[in-house]
Amino acid sequence: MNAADIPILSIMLAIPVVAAAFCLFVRAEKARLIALVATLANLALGVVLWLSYDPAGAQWQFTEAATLFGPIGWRLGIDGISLTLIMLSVFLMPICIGASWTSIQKRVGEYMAAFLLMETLMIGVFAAQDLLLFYIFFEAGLIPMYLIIGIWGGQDRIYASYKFFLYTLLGSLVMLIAMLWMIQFAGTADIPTLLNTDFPVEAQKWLWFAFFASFAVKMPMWPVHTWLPDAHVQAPTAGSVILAGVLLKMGGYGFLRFSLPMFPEASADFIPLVFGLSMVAVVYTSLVALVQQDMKKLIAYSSVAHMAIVTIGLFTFNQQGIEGAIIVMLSHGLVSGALFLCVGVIYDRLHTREISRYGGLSVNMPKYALLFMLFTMASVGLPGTSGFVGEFLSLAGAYKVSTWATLIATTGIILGAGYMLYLYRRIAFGPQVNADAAAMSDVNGREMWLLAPIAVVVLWMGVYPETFLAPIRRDVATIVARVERAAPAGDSKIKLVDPTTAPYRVVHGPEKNMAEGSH
Amino acid sequence: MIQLISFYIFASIVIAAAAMVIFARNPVHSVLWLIVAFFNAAGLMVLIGAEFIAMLLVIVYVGAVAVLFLFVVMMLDIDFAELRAGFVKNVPLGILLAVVLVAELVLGIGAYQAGAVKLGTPGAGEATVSATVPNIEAIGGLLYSKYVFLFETAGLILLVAMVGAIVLTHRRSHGTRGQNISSQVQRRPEDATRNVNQPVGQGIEL
Amino acid sequence: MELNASLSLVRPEIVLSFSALALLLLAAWREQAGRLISILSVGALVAAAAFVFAFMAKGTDVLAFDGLLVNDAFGNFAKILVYIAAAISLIIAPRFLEKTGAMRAEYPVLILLSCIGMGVMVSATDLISLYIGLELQSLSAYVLASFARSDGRSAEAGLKYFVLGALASGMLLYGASLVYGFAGSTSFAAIGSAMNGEVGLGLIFGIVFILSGLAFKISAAPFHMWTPDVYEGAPTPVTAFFASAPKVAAIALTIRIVLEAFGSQIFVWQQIIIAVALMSIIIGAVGAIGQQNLKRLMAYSSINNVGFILIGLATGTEQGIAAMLVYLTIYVAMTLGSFVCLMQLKDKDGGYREEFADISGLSKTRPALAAAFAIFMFSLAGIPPLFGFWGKLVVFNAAVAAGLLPLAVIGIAASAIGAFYYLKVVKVMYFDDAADVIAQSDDKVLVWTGGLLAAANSPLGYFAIPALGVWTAYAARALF
Amino acid sequence: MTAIHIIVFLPLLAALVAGLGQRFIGALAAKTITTAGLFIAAFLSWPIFIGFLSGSETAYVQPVMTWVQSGDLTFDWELRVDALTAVMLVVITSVSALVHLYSWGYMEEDPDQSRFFAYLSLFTFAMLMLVTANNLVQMFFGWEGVGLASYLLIGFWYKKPSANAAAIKAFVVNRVGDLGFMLGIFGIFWLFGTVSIPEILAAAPDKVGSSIGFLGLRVDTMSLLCILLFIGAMGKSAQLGLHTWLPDAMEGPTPVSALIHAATMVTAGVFMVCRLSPLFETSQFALNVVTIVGATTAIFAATVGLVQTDIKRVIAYSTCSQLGYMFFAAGSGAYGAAMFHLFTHAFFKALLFLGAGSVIHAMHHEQDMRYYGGLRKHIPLTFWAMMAGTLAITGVGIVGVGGFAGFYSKDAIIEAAFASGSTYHMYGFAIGVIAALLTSFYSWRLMFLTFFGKPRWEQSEHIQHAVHDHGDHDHEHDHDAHAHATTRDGTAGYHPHESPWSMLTPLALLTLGAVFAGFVFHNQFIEAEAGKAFWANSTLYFNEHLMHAMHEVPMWVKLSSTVAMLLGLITAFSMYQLSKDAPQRLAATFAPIYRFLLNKWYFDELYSFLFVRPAFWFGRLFWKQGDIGIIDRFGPNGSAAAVSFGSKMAVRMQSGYLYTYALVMLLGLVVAVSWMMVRI
Amino acid sequence: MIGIEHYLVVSSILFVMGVLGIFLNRKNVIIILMAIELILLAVNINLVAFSVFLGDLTGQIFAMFVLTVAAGEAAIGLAILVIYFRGRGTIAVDDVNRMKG
Repeated sequence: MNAADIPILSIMLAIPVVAAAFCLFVRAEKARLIALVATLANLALGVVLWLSYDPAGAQWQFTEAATLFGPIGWRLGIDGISLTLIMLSVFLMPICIGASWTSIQKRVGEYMAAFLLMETLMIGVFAAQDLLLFYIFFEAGLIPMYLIIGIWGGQDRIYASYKFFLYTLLGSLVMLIAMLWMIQFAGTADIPTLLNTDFPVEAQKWLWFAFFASFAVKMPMWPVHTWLPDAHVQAPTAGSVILAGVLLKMGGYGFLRFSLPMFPEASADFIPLVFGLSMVAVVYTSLVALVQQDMKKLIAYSSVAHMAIVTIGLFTFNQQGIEGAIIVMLSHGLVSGALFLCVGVIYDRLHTREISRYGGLSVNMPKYALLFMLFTMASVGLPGTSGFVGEFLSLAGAYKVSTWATLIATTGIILGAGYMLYLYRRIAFGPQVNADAAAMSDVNGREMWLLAPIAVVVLWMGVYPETFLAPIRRDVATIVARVERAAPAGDSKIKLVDPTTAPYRVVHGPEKNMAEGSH
Repeated sequence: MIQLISFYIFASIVIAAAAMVIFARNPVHSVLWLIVAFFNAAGLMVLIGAEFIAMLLVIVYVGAVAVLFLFVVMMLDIDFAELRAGFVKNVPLGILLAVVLVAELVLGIGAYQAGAVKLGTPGAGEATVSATVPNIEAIGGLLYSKYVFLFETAGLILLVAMVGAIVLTHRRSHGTRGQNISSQVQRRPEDATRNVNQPVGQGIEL
Repeated sequence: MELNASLSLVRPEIVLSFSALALLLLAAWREQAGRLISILSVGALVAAAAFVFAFMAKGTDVLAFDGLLVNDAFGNFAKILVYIAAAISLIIAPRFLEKTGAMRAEYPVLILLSCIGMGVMVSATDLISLYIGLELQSLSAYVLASFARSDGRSAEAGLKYFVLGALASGMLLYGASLVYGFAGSTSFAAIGSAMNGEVGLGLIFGIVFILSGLAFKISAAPFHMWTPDVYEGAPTPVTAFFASAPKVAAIALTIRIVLEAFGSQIFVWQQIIIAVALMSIIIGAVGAIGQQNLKRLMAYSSINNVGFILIGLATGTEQGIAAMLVYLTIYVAMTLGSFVCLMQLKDKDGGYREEFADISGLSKTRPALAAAFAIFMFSLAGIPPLFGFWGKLVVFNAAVAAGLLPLAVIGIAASAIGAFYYLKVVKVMYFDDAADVIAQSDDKVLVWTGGLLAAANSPLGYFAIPALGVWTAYAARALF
Repeated sequence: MTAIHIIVFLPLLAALVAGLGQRFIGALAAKTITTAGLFIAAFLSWPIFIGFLSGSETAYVQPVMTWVQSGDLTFDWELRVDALTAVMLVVITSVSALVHLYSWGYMEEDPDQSRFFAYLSLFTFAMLMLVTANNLVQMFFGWEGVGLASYLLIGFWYKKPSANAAAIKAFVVNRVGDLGFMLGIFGIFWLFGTVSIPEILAAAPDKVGSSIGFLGLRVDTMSLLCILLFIGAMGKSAQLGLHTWLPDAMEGPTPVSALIHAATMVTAGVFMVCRLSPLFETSQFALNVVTIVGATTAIFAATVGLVQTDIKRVIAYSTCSQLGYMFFAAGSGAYGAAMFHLFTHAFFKALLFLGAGSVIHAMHHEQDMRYYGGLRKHIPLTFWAMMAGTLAITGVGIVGVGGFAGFYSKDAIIEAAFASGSTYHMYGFAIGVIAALLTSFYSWRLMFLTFFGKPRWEQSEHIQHAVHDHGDHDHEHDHDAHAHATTRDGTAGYHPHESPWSMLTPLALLTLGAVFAGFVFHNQFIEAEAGKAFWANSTLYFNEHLMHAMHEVPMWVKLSSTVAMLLGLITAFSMYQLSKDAPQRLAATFAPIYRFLLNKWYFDELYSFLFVRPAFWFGRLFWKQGDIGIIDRFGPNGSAAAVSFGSKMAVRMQSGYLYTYALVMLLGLVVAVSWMMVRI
Repeated sequence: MIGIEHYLVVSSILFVMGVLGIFLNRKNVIIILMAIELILLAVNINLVAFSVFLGDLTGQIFAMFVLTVAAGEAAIGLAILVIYFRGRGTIAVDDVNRMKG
């Protein structure tokens, strides 16, 4: 494998950092260009990564190990799950840069630098094979995001940035303690080793809770979700895209990488908790989304609902549920990112996120309406789009564990259709009541370049998800095998009857028809 | 017995004087009460045979510290009439804490009854009190051998005190006349005098 | 032990003593020699550090003066840290003091004398040397605090510091007298052996009193009350000094006495340390939130950080002590860096500013300064990838390893409160509108020092982890 | 690349070209491409159908592409062709092709017509995917795809708020059904480990009689699964409870109503039940439910249809009612009959809708029948087409001789219900007959109101607009005379014109279907032997014994529907032709019932009360009281307040006074000392 | 017979009175400085008493150092007091609160 010889992951981590350093010292136009080139270069490397990844090869590929930082091993490596999420990150980054091309006019260099740092940290989170390294990347993302919301955000950006920072910080600090305990226990911070370490069942519960505190906030799960609407509403468009697109996925990734395989028994014990919260989240946040007047808030609440499907999928302990959850994460990353971009497109023109200020945009912005419709439908989970595959698989997996959870979570498809179509109706349909909204121009070439690639991938993922399932299949199977010993029984226990004593009419096939016809 | 009586006399005076230090309205009185307290404390020390330390206490404290206090009290132009003894609002809490602390110290250490205090056992060494060597000689011997470094360091502390006191309070007084020895010594006749041959009746230029 | 041999073990102190005396003479000889003497003092500190290096304790500890002092790796590590911190405080000071009219040659001399005291403190193995070192350092500090004598705040700071410091000294001494009486000796080793087994309340009271006095010196709650006022009132370079070198020395001293003298009474002192640590963390964090003055903020920050450092001590393990030393080292860099930033806050008339309102929107007018300040703040908050995170991490790691999980959890949760006010600084600099009161800096020394310290606190600092890990582990081992 | 690939994917291609490329190729090209695509698909479909009819074709599956493979859950894109598919293929492609053609005329003046055609083709693709699905998930894909197309087409005139509301309602109500469908799929996957239809059907009998846990209850496995799936069918096929979207869907352009909401999409539920008939056969309980729901829908929709005044709504309720027929046929085990009725219904109902569209077109988009009247002379071709459709739907025919399409299919259903014999099915039978009467009544009522009698056009705002515009431009000079004419003959001076050929050709072709489809195809669909041969090539469970039994029902049963039809006709005639004020009197006499029916049994109000308003109320509650009032208040904001309170206390303690500081130090000391006293 | 306990009691009372002197006094900083001297006196009594009763001279050495430092402390304290007085014109404890919070 030629790609294994060069430390491709380190290079992917280094490129944005170097570019960020340059961005700080050049003028706005140059900074934009540098950022775009750097992110595209990373995307190109991501494609190389994707192409060189061997789904049938070793579990951990592109591994690197160095002892630069003493106890923090610079150990990198990816499996299929990491690969897909890294791809998501590098795919969304150029789009974010593009989305900020004209809308960000103040302190461009710093803005680009913040985003580039964000990229490094995101890739780092997904590529780290050392527990402490993971934590550093995981937590460090708070700083650039805090600055992005705080400096380039909207009216209430200060409150939102604080809320974002402290909420997520508080969540993950407890996790750090748990990580330290684990390192003590296992004698190593090496994630692959820890994945195969059996922690005492009693300890698992506390460890699980500590990790849960962090990931639940990050996801975000009900009731620790309230930072998300604020952060989304106040963040600049690209910030929302990254937040919804990748940062929320870190929570899911964490559950998948740590909670499940490291603490199988505890995970199984807490299924009722996870499912309960997720069920509440689906219904609760969907209903809240229904009454929102602010576009971004609505999409933010919808994110909470979608992430609840992810948590349900993850804790099904079976292949479908977990693969579905991953696909939902990818899909939601793309779709909600795209929806935020759609909001950004009209926000850039009218500078308001209030739904009632728009209306009838299909008339003057048909291309926009079409793309928005596509993403709306993907968000709703229409088959053929990425949203469906993930939701279907997660819920199919969930059915094996709990019919109640499946039923409640599946009502999300009704409510989701309700609030998304209601949103779409108020923005794109109806009479053109606002003259300024009616005078807006359709998406321009740049915006098309941002949205069209996402649209293509969304459809691709919906029609041929094999591309995305193939790399993760083996790794999910590994996790499933690991947690199998604690897998829940499910509530659909079937009781077969002896056919000879069956009190029911047994009808099947032609011969049965004969039998019945004879009397 | 006489020792015990002396002890009680000294002790009660020490405590009373300490109380007066705190409660006296006039700071000058406080300083004087402080001196009383020191004297009696020295007496307490003499009672158990630490005569050198007792003398040192009197010399250093009464001779130096108390005088310094007195000096500063006098120097600072304070309107003593204003300095009535007021009490802060947390007095009850403070006094309660103080009483609790005393009680705990006394009870905790076991000093409320004779013989209850169990002291440590000092290791045998140069510091052991010897019947043959006088107190002052023994201390001197130790001070200049084992404790010589600390002794020097204590000197540095005094240096700091000196430097500090000077650096803080010394004012270069511009308005007053001072004597600059160096310039006086360096003065040459050429700088200061001028020979003139003044015509009569024209007066001199000053 | 031969006197000469003993003296050879206190070479750094001797070097500093003679330098101090010589410089004092020089100061008396030449007027306005403050800057020169500062530079020479730095030289003296470097020389002293070089002596420490050159005669680094290897292997076994060497006792000097019949057990009054010790020359061991722990003391050496602390001394070097103290000298470095003091040197930096000296380097950054002259221009500030000149501007505020407080520059006098005695300033560097007092710092040198204070360093002698600190040297004695960190290598003290006897209550008497402990006391002498402590007082030498403290008396210098009292003078330094009120050094800007024309500034009313400075005098008030000096007064408060002095009064409360003396009270704390009194407590410490009272404790020392109790320990002496009930252990029969002032030597740590002898006290340590007396502490074995069942001990009376007398000794325990002694421990409590001594720890209270030391808690004052390291400004740990509830003996922290002087800190905000003194930090605010003292001239900024002095505050920077207070926040770094004496803190290192006092903490090192605390570590040594706790482990060597009280070591076997862990049940007693651990409770106190834990309580003090948690109170410091919480009071430091909570108190900082309401502040408008940046120096006061730094004071609360130092209280807060001391809490974290004490967590390491609470473990009582070798790992915990090594973690404390790591944290201390990083903390010195963070706090000195913050003060360097503070000292660059000058308005156009050359006056020094230290209020929140003054740094509003600083990132627009002085981006590099704001960035450096932000790095220090995030680092103090312990947010990765900044180096401050590493300090917190090792301390909590030690706590976890020692089984102090509740302490670790509470402590780390409280650190989120702490993050709040560090964030506030960043928020004011980055999110608020520019107040535009801060002029461009003209002080290259500050810029370079600040830059270097910022680099040390940035993720680049992680490259120092292996070396730091080795040294601190080595130093900590000396105590066990 | 086989014919089936072309049939399925050509519409998609056409839709993409027309939809995405409309700006480049123009409306005419878009229309041509989509319409041509559909005609090609239709021409390719008929040979397949005929092949199955003649027995020369056998069922096969054409793989397309892998879709999802997740653990043991695998489903691919594949096209299943069997007799059942073939029936649907011809129905879909033919009606769709005709509707495309019809739309050339109907949508002529619409500026967005290429979008319309793209939507139509997209719909056709989705529907074809549904009927060719070999696994439940692909069926669900088509299911949702048609839902999307339906949503888009109902809301085609997106500036109309009512259209938007109707579109959302259609989508959301369908989603309620989909909830059941999805749960059904999950359950099936859990139980059988597969979602492939043939595999499920093969494995189903083994699970008969087993019980399974669901929501904490223990239920009969097969009943549960069938009913969950049936809930999906109910949504799509607008069965009672989930029917509310269908009448509102008439907000869409009329061709859409014809294609989607009459001929194809709404029958997807019936198709699904038939496709999975062996599964349904394993649960008598489920079949009973299907019967009861179907029958109740049939009677419910028919009663509501009696009093509607909007011509399209009448037909919509009629559709609803006919779908009910199909379901109770399926519930009775007469899947062949259900499919047969589906087949014939497609033709005559499409015909009726397109005819209605023609009327509406002629009447300048007036849809209220009260403002029609006497149109027979003005648009005779439309009239005859509508007449054929009405004859077909009311089931005109003579037992033993022959009749219109509906005669064969509807009678078969009623007879099958009777022949099945159980209580539930007798209920179906009874309802079927009564519904037939009602069907006859409202169908004829529609005919009488529209085509007979005097014109009542002048009350229509639409007509007035039309006339007014017309007058402004051309007849300003004789405005008075014009007004005079209005008062005299009720025409308001308006002159309806027959529709263009592009609209009439589809009418003509569908008329053929409405007249002959029953006669031509009834053998293969419902006759015992021919049917068995035909359906053997499909998954449909053909109960030939029931079919035999159907023929042996008493004569009164066979006649009953005809009699019912005649009664309906007579009543309608007497009410709307003979006695002009009978309807008003009747409405006044039975005012409560009339209002009840007029308000569609108050379903919309009930749902609004039960679901819609609570949803918004709860949404607001959760947001304002939950998120802001509780979570934020006690969570982040609460802790922030607590911290800042603590900060205030700390600051207050830091009073600046020496004695406070000393006191705190002493306090610390004393507490520590006391603690030691107590602890040791 | 005088026992060590006698001295301990005296010294503890003296110590606490010194502490009390620090925070009971509101008007005069000089009194506070004297209170500090009282505390040191208490310590010295303790040290000397222990020294004697232990038969170990270290305590007296210690006391000497304390004495020395006390002198230095007093000097510096008074110096600070003087500059404070110069700046403010008062030495009332109540006024020493320009910095707080």
